[in-house]
Amino acid sequence: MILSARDVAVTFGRQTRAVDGVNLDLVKGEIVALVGESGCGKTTLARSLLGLVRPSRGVISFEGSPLEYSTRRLKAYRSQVQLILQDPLGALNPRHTVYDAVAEGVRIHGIPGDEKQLVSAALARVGLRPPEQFFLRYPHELSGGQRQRVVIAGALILQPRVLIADEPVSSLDASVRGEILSLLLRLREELQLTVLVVTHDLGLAWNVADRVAVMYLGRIVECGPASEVLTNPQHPYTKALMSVVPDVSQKDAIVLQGEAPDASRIPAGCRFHPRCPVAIDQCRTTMIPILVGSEGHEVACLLKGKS
Amino acid sequence: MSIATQRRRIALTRFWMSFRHDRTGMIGLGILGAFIIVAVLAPILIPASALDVTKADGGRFQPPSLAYPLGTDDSGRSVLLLIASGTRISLTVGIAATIISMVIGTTVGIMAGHFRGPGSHALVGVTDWFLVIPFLPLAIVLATVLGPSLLNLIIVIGVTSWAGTARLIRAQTLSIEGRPYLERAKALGAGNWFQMSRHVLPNVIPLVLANTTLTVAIAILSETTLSFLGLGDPMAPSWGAILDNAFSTGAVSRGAWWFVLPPGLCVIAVVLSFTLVGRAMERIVDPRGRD
Amino acid sequence: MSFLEFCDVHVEYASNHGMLPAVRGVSLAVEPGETLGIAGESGCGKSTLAATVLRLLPESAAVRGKVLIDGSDVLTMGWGQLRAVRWSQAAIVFQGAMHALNPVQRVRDQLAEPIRLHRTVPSSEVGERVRNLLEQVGLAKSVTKAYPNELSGGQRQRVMIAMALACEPDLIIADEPTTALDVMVQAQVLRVLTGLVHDLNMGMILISHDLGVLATTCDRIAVMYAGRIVETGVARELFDAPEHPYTRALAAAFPRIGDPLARYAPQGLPGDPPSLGDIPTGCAFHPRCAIAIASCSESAPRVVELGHHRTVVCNLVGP
Amino acid sequence: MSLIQEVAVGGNEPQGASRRGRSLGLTIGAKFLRAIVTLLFVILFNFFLFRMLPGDPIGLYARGRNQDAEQMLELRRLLNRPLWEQFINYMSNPFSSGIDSTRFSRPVWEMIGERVWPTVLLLGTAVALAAIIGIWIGTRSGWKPGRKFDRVSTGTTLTLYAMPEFWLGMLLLMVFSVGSFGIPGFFPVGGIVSPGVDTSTPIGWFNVLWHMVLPCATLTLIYLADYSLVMRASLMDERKQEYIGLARAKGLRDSAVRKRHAVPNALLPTITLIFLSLGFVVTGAITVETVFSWPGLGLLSYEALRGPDIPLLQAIFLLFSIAVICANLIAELLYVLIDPRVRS
Repeated sequence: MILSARDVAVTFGRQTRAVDGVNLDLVKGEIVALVGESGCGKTTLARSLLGLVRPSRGVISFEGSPLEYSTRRLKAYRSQVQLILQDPLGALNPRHTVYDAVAEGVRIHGIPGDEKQLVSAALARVGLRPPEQFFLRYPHELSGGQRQRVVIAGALILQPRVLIADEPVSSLDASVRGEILSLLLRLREELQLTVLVVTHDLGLAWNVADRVAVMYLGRIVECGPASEVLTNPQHPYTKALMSVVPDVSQKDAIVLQGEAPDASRIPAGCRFHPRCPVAIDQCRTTMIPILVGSEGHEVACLLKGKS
Repeated sequence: MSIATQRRRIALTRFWMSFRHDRTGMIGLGILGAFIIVAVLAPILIPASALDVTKADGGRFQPPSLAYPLGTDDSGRSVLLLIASGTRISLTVGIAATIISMVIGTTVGIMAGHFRGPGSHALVGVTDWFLVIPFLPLAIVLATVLGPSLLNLIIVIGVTSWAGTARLIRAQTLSIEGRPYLERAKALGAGNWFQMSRHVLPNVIPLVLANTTLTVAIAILSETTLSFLGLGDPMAPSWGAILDNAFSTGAVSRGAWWFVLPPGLCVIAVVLSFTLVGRAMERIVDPRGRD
Repeated sequence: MSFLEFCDVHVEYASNHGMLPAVRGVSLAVEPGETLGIAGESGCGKSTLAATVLRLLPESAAVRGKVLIDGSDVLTMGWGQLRAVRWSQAAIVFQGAMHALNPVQRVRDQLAEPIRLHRTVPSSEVGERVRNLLEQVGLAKSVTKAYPNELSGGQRQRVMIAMALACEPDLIIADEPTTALDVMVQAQVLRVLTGLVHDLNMGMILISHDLGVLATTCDRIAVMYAGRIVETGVARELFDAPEHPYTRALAAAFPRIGDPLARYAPQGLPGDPPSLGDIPTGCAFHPRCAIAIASCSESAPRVVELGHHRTVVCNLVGP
Repeated sequence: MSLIQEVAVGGNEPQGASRRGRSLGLTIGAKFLRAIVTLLFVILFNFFLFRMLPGDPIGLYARGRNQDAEQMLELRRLLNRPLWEQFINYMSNPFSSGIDSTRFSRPVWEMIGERVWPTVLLLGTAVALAAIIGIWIGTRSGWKPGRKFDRVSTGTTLTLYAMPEFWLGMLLLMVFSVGSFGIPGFFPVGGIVSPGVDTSTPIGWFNVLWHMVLPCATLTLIYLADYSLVMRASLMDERKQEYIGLARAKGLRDSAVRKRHAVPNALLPTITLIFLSLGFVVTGAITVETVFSWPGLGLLSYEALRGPDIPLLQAIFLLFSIAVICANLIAELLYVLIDPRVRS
């Protein structure tokens, strides 16, 4: 286990509980997909794993030792766990060249060695060859796929152990998407990287993830091996999510009513019950325990197994 | 480092290429160049005696002639030479005051935009206060209390005019703070200083520069107004002070247009050209203008 | 007769680097009551093509060819006639409902505007009609008094759909109507949209980058690449058995969950879509094509009719 | 100050996050509170500026003049009392600060009271005219930028924007009152009314109007430059918005798109900025009233300045500040009431 969240909660203001008790373990060398609608707290959870927000409850631990929030410790931590953002154009400073963008981590952490060589190597690793050709380009002169590769190179130059990728391909063209996902798979092979992919796209999870965790309103409601969760979903919410993936072979889509729920007004009992198509009276009142978030297939539902 | 200089050169060249195609901006730059040459050469070409009331050799309020192309003032000095030497003072006050204003405005703006908490709130409060308070009455009170001198004039204009810049820079900083690349820098481990100096500052600098030229225009106008009200240095008459002199010696009722018209036209030319250059720069650097 | 017909439409944008071709010769028809999907990636010209229908392109765009609505050419129409066609014969559901609604007008007034303008119903019944429209798209009456910023993304998109229906047009053009929305809300909005279009027997052009969305909602699909149509066909057939290498890549980009072939094998294309100023010669797709041969870079691809509405523009496919 | 920059800022300010969830009443209350705090700071500034500056405040007070010895003694007693006592005394009437006008030896608030109405009349008329004309010009040039009307009007307004207002006043005075370049002097040289004319009669009103033409024209020209540039920038911003495209798609005529959608939306920030610009309006009043001897607060400031009459100057500064703070408050409240985006 390389990175783990234990009973983590993140509160904004007085009421908004964006993440409300989550357990999640990342094992070395695996790719985990964290899936859910926007506003379900998946990005906030990712940010707290990076140490960018401090949980109001619970512990994040890296290689067994809990994360400390002193400036110096955080800085050291950040060379180990790196972030890849959704919109590569926004993630690159428009006034910095590719070289500057990739070298940034080296400069911040004062990594020894020839900067130029390190940058070249990082660019080559993500498939931008020959690297020298890209040094003086600006982000707006690159294509979407190239930009995302630059962002990944900037993260890899610190030789991190864990990558956290927040919707890494959702702003890219469909034809480029596969190339970036293949790159993630290749990096996992070559560098034994552990990757957490935050996404709303179940197809992506099927493409790359070993394990899937489905989040709803601040909690993980179902998690387990991707092949099991995605082919045999147990939680009604996962079933609904699966059914609306545009796919001609599906017949009956379970379209849930209403908008994404509000994290400042979490319902009692099972938090999914107001939108759940199969809810029974007990669901309104019975508390559902937090999932362990480890390797097995777990479901946070009163009715699991019966249907 | 060669890559950094190379990059800077590329950026500068690109900026100049865009600016060169902006017709009004280039006209402004041309006019400005002419005035700057006059300002630099004035003390060399104009003998001190020409500006001395006691040594003036022309008649009172003489209309333009060959010897005095723009006529004479109430004490017989050449209006042309007065204006030429006033150029230096008007430009100096305008630019010096702007530097003060920009340094305060940019620092306050970036700090107020980058940090959170009570300190930032206090900075925003002070900025808002200076924005709300009417400029000229405040400047008059300050200048009166400090006494008339060139340095005080610069300080008063600088200290009363930074708030607009601070607000602009704060807004820009806030919008940069919200961009993903700052999040990425934080995730890479960058501290406050690194974030502000490497990401925020380079992205606000072009806006600061465009804003600077616009602020110079306003500072020169402010200087003219304050000098007209008699708050300038009586020993170093700027264009505003010349107009004050013209007004208080009755040039208007005498119809001495050569004493009134030219200083005002100079103010317009300089302020307008600063405005044109500033607007052209703004068009090039304004992130909203592109894509 | 087709309700809408594009005949060899070309669109070029004026820029500092000369004219940039966005649409390069598109011919396409929409039958009355038919839903046509246009698929393609950003910059392939699909939105530009849609904007020609109501002549909504910016002044920097030059359009050639014919766009026939009910037999009359939109591109050469007088302004008066064009205004009469706009919204009453063809209406648009814009992409970003946040910016497409006037932020300082109430929903009610914005919905009533086209109804009053085209005198769809007597003015005494406009209020009634507005309430009906909102009901049709599944919104509460209270929404009439709301301002756009008080609504959620999904609600705004429903308002946009209600507005498009306001004058009972024969054709609705929906340009990426669900791009900014969440999966579940996307499903809700698509369901409302396709349901109404079907019930009211309207024609629709649905534009999307997601071939899966189009395959589930459209009758027919046209795939665009670099300003040209590369493949057309009946939706299911095209999605199940794509012929053009580009369509194949698009279809594989969104894998079927459960398909063992897609597990740990995301499919993509090398390279990037071409920029408008730099479209490859011959077949524009050849630099990224897995099966391209030397001649693809020289000769323009031919149009192959495969029967039953199926055409592919490729030199290497078909008989 | 430059209003044009303000428009540019408005677009960038991230809205919502901090405002969301706050009720309308609370928002309005917060704005009132801020206005009061701002005012308090003006008063504090006034109080301390006089007492804390290096040097002898009494010397400053009496700069360059012989003073009544008894009055000076009184003043010295006042300034020797503890600071908090002085402050309480000051707060009881911030306008007079317990010190009479040095120049006129009268309570300053009495003198100010006489001068308020001419200024209100002059500025009110000029701002109203400038707003109407400026918005019209800005609308016409901003809707079709780059056309001839736009090029000519933008050139003119930028020149007016660069012009010292008192200089324009001096020129108008020289040409139309004194008479130059063959034009007979037509308008009065200054003042608000001819000597001996009773201002309570219709003839008197006409006389006042006649005196007002030139100063009012000067101010109107200067202000309209600013207002039209703001309206132009604001309208050009609106033109790019997508809802304008939607309005066209609905089949609206160009003129209807402009009148129903673009102009009303562009007017929102413009009108607010007109209210916010009172500080800039006041600047014009001081110099232009001086040039035309218009007996308002501006001329009074000039007279106080030439003294220098510091108690009077501070009182005028306070009054102008109150006016500007109130105008700001009104502008912000208007915005909250008109623009639904701010409200929710």
